Amino acid sequence: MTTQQPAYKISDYRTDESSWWCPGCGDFGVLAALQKAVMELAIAPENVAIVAGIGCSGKIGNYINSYNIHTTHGRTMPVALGVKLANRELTVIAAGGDGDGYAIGMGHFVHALRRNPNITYVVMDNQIYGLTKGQVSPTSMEGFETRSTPAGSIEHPIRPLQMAIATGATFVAQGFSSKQKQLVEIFKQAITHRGFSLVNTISPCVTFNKVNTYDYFKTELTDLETIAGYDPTNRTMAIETLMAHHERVTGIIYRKPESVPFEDRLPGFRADGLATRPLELNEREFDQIVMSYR
Amino acid sequence: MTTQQPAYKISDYRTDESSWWCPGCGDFGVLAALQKAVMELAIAPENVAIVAGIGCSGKIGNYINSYNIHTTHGRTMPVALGVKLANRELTVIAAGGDGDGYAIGMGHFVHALRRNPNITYVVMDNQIYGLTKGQVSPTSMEGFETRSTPAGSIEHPIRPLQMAIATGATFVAQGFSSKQKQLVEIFKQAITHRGFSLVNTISPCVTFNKVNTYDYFKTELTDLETIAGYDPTNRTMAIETLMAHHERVTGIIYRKPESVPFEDRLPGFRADGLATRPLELNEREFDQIVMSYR
Amino acid sequence: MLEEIVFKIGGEQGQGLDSTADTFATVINRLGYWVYYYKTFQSRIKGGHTDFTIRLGRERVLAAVPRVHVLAAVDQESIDLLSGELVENGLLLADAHFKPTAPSGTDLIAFDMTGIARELGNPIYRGMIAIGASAALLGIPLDGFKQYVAERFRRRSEDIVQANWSALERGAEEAMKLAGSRTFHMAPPPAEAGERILIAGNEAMTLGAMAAGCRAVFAYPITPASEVLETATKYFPRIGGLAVQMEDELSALAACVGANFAGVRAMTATSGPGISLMQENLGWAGICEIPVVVIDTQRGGPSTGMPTKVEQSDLFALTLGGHGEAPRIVLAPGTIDQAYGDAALAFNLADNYHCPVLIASDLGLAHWKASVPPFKATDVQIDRGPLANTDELVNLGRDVFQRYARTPSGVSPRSFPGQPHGQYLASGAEHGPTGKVTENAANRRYMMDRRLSRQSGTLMLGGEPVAGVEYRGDDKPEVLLISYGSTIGAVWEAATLLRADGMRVGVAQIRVIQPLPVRDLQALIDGAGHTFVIEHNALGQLAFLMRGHGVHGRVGSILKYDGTLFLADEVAGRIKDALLSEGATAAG
Amino acid sequence: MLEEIVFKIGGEQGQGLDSTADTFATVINRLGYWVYYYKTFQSRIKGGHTDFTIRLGRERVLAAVPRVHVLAAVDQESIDLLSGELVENGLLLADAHFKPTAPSGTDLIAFDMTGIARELGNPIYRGMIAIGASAALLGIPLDGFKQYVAERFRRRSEDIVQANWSALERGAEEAMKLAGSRTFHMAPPPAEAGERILIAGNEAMTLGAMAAGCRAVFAYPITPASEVLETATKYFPRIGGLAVQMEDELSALAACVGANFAGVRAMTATSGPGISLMQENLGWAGICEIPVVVIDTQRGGPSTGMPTKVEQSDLFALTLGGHGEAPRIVLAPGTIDQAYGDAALAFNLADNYHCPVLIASDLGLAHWKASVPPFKATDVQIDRGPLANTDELVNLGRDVFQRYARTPSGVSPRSFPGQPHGQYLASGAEHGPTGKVTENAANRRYMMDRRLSRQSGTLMLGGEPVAGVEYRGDDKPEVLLISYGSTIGAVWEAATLLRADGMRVGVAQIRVIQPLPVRDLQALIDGAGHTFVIEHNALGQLAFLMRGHGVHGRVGSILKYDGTLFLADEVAGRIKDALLSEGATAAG
Ligand SMILES: Cc1ncc(C[n+]2csc(CCOP(=O)(O)OP(=O)(O)O)c2C)c(N)n1
Ligand SMILES: Cc1ncc(C[n+]2csc(CCOP(=O)(O)OP(=O)(O)O)c2C)c(N)n1
Ligand code: SF4
Ligand code: SF4
Ligand SMILES: [Mg+2]
Ligand SMILES: [Mg+2]
Repeated sequence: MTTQQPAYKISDYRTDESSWWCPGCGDFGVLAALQKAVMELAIAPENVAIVAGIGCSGKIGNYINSYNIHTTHGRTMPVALGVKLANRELTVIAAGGDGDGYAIGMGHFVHALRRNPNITYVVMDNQIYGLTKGQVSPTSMEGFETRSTPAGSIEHPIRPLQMAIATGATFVAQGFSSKQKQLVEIFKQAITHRGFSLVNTISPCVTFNKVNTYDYFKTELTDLETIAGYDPTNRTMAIETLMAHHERVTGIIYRKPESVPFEDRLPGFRADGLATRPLELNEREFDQIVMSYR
Repeated sequence: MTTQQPAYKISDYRTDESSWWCPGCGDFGVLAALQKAVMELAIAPENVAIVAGIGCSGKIGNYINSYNIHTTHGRTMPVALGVKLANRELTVIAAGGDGDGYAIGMGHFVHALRRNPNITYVVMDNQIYGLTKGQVSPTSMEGFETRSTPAGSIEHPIRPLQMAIATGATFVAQGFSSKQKQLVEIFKQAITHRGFSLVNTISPCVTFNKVNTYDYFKTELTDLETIAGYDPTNRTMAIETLMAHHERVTGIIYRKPESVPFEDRLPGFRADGLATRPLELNEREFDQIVMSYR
Repeated sequence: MLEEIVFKIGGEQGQGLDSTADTFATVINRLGYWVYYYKTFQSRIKGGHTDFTIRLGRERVLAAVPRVHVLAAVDQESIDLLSGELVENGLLLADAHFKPTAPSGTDLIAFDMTGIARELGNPIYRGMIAIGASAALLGIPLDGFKQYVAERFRRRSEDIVQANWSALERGAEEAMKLAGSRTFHMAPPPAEAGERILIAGNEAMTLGAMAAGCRAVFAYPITPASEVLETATKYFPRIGGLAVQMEDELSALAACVGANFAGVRAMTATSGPGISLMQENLGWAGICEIPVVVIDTQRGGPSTGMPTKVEQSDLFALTLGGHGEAPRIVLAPGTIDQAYGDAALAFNLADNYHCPVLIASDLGLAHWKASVPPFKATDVQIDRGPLANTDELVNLGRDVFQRYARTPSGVSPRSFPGQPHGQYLASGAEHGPTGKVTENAANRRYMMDRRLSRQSGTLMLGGEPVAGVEYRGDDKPEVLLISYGSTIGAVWEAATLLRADGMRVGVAQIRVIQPLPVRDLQALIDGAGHTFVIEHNALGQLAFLMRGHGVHGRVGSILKYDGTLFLADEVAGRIKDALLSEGATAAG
Repeated sequence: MLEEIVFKIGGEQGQGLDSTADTFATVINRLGYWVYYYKTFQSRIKGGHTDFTIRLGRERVLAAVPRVHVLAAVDQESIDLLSGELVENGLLLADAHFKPTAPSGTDLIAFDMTGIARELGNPIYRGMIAIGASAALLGIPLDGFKQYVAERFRRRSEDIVQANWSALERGAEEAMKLAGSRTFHMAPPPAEAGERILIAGNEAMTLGAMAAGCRAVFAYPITPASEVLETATKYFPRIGGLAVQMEDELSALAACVGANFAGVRAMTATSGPGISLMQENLGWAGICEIPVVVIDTQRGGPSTGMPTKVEQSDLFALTLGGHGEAPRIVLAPGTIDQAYGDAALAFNLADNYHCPVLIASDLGLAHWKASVPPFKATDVQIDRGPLANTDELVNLGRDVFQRYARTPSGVSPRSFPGQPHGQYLASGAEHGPTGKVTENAANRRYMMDRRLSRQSGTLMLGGEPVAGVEYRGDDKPEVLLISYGSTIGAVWEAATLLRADGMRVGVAQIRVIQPLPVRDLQALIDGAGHTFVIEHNALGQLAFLMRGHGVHGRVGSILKYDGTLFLADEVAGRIKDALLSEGATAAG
């Protein structure tokens, strides 16, 4: 709660947890970039709250020295909202898988976008269900063969980035787990953005997804910085670019500079953290309310 | 299941249920148009399955002489999918409110869009929670004062039409409850469309929504037929038009002619209704499968 | 001079009857009578029958009764449905305008209210005319009504005040003319009456939560719980709090848990369908040891069921509904003042036991209004339970804080985000003392025992036990009646009726459903001749839970699950029948 | 010559141990031994300890045991964790490559498997070398393994077959060299052995459903239930059916109900978190009287809990978890053949009782494999229950069909979309005979009684009762053991152990959890000296339900909830302890 500005070390954000992930898992890169981003922003570990989903990805909280809450499958968004509204002085980061966020959590995701609280949402997208050992996910490509689609997936993959923008998102970005420098920068911008930030992070599952591999993405992805004249504040350009590249881009795709976070719009909500205020009521005010029932 | 083509009367689709809706409720117009559409398409009442949500709107099934299933709040989409896959010869129509579909039901809605089963989804949109007596809904306008937002809503309303198109919808339309002729036509096209059809239907709540009234919409809505050169098969044009008109249009907004419904893409799924086939197994086939576990 | 009287008004939904009934009830309460005010309604907005009953007495009244003195009927259906409830010589008041016909055995007082209202300049005055007439027929002076009207409308215009006064007077005159000596005479209000408010359970619980320091409500609308969210949206912003309508019940509870994790007392309110949807997250809060308060306003189930009818059929879901085994505390207030108190108590228990505390409310408690002395903020003590001390945390240093440390009580201090070195992982997966996930068998045994110990034995708060059952009645009763929730009012009255028949009767109100006060209940049952559990459900849920927890003895069930309310006479009658058929001697 | 032997292999997850163990188990089963094959694993994909145990006998074996004859360890951790399970003279087989050190009291057989594999051209042969060595140490001839290898690889190349044969032989040779006379000698398989399959419960249930005419599975992946969906995706398309992975469990059940409404037998499979999420829709199916089948593969709860550990803690959620009161039938298979049969039975019951039928499976039953005689489609009779006749409907004419007609059984014929004049409304709101929504009190009473009658008394199918409890054991037992699910295997064995101690013992396996076979249970308890309920949970859920339903008597609970499996010796030991501490004379 105190706003010191010490120079934190990366180790300040680490725990001594042993590996929950397979060697080479894309999630390691997401973790590293996130730790680097909060360090470079000099956010004290105790002021970071990670709200993680269920899945391999959801184990990210095990590795980060911060306040961590590991939710039920798909419910990161409302939990993060509760944390943020309880204490707006915290940096609240939700993180989870593509199944967690876009399958069971889809409804909450859309409503979070709509509300626009100052939360960063990191989707660790491996286009597969990792923890349950390789079933189809909402971002799996058509025709993708998995344990639950042995004849290939017949569903159109979700287009989370376009969908987010269409729904009114104020910050939409995509990173790649092995493109560390860009990813750190994206996280920093997402965290400092005043409103809801979606960072879809391509994070290959080396065990169950033998199609969408590191190599696959090395050729597939276009860095938005390489597109001349790309303007992330232009909504139409953002949508058209996503359509043209089938969402295979990295960088900050869209950002609405005039975004006002949900908590700023709540009637009567104050600038300090609700959690830090005393619980006692103004007795006279309470009496007045009670007596209105006479 | 027999494909007779008798001339049905509108009364064939009516029940003797007394009124569950307030006089003047927009839902009456939706009901009338829907009955007219199935009549004009000469679909026998027994081949219509209405899957209704919970809300004033969800009571539509009480009025229609057809097979009706009144689900739990927000779950029309998966129930309709189950019905359709069980018997693809049925005309399956899901219907419910803006709260039912876009709040609690949002996740299922997105996934239905993505799967694209041959189902027509009628959202009776009154921008309010009717049955629970007037709380804010996901389509309520910013600043709208309701029982649960006495200081005015602070959330951005959902944009279901843009969202649907961004998510990959193959048929998106919007009608107005008091524009019967157009609405009947929309329903007919939606029902005959081979794939998932979203028909958002503006259906004023005369009791709790004193802002978005019939009069309000009479001036607000633009008929797409009046837009010269509007091409509903052009996705970009559809999105741009929706953006330009803040989604206040009526007519068929987008349609993908080459849509293939989900059920046609299921491996091994046959052209006749699964429900009508005998349950007995080919014994030899079964033995083979069993013995593969030796 | 009557000590107690019942007034009822019936008609079609959406016709403004509610505001007429509200006015009547408000004035009666202000006059100093004790009021119990309830209604029936249907799951549609306009059309369909509705009726409002105002029972008023010189002593506290807490239940529905079928003995109506004056029935004001706005349509013929109300007469047909309700006139059977009239007492002998009961009066049926109707607008001659709709040509009412009254069944034999009722006394019709009909005059042209609509005509008079038009004379006064607006058909809207019909309601006030009916109030004037009803007051006259019940023998209650008009002064209180006039004063209220004046207070309410003076700011608008003196003319409106005058017109309303005329309406009251004209109504009274016409009624008296027709009724003559057939009117009732209510005794004046008790002299010592202090000020009282007239409030429903939903509002009382929201105020109780507020007084207890609850600052956030996340909820999804549902009958009959919506008023909790709606009341919170009115008052919470004034005190720096917030109330947010979420997209569903899953998210509503999830947000509450998030807020509590971060240190803010937060709650949600729902009804059966929402409780079903919350089962997973309730277990999650339980294993994470995060406090949270949930109000369940029970209604007719299952599924959509009968959403506007009373039922108490969520006890199983509340106590045992989730997969796996996680702690939950379940409270059961039965009256408005208990509702206020239990809402506050729930937060204190949650913060001391670090688990979900559920309030088993019901439609009757939530919606019906009753007179109560005004709530005081000072009646509520805030007890936040074990919290980590910021200075100690800092001294401890990094990687040492054990959120789930072994303690004798099984509850250990929690830290809040923002406290340096208080960082930990709250996980729905099994974990060790620091929150790290582990599948170690010994740890598992300890953690399960630790958590589940919260729901056995007697709840303690500030070193004092929390009463799980409240007993009222005779020593060594021949008949012991066990009940809970809003049903308790009818049961208390039934006890009085049975006593009038010469029986020794006791009533045990269950205040804590989980942990069930097994020992106290057993002692009461052992000390009684016959025991009956009275509840609004089909499976005898409380009786089942009692047996499950090992309570034994001769315990019968009196059940009702048809959507209609338990009435005292009915309860008394069914108990007498049960005793007779058991071959027992029902005294008297 | 041993009648029974246990082989175990342990190492790190994701290293291919599973395929080595699978090969071993498959061959053993094909040889004609009865196999019980189980594993432990962790909720992560790579890394973390895993082990596989193959118990094989000349008679049927159905439980885990801690008496390992040969332990093949692939890392030091496995030795440390598992060598305690070795029998006297047990052999520890390890790759000399990782320089294993074995604790005292174990006999280490270590040779350089990796080196030999390299010699044979590929480190992958290590697995086959271990198999050859293990077979030799257990005294099982290599012929069966060779034949299997030939079948499996011949199509690829004769060289691979030869290399694998060499691996087997080299492994056996090296092991024999080191072990000398210390090897075990398993007796040959029983001569009369027919063909058997080796299959896990999830697969068996999917096949049972298929044989019963189930043609649609809608599910959401979750450990340990995912294999039901995965098996269905493999086979259902072949028979014109379908299997769809849904977006969550709410939609999975909703789609199943939709399909059943439209006339197709459909089911879903999930674990605890999914069961919690399905509570609302279960009540909905119940009030709509729509059949549906749900498999709950229980695992360590609550919330995420211990997803890879055995537990039986969802009984409350399965029987009583939803708000309001709606019918549910709950079956509890305990063995693979029961799993197959109960899956089929579930559909017949659902179609005859028109309500959800839940199968209380568990991780042990779902994942562990056992030898069973091959399932036959003809073992399953399809009974679709009361259906409306299309011709009669047409004769009836419009607006007459009563989907919820009063019938003596309380179940009435249902129509399917497409049947002319069969139209009706299936609603989660209370409704009358035609399905129209009504709040009429008398109708409500009837409908509640009608629906809830489904979960009392004895289930009947085709005029025959469905056994709710199966008793095996002695007449007038001194000790009655009650259990269910996969725990039953250990309990059966415990009974044998106790009998060996001279006790008269009976075992009652509960096959139907709801409606609980109250009368049969009471008779068994009344006829026994002491009764114990053995279950994998902390609250004694079955015992609680028994008491709740009025079963009484001297009933103790033997509980385990630390994620480890009940073993027969342990159960027998705890029962003896309990008897002693009760002061009873444990005979023998
Ligand atoms: C309610 C519920 N349903 C299902 C599961 C099982 N489950 C655990 S993780 C997971 C999905 C994993 O996929 P994703 O979210 O993409 O995460 P990843 O493992 O790929 O990082 C599922 C279905 C669960 N834990 N809870
Ligand atoms: C799980 C659940 N939560 C809440 C409710 C209460 N409820 C009934 S209808 C409704 C929403 C009504 O709004 P909408 O869907 O827009 O329908 P409308 O009445 O406006 O047609 C709600 C919240 C419920 N029935 N079930
Ligand atoms: S299974 Fe895939 S997502 Fe999970 S830890 Fe391994 S590589 Fe990562
Ligand atoms: S409340 Fe509104 S939506 Fe509901 S029936 Fe009345 S007008 Fe229609
Ligand atoms: Mg994933
Ligand atoms: Mg609405």
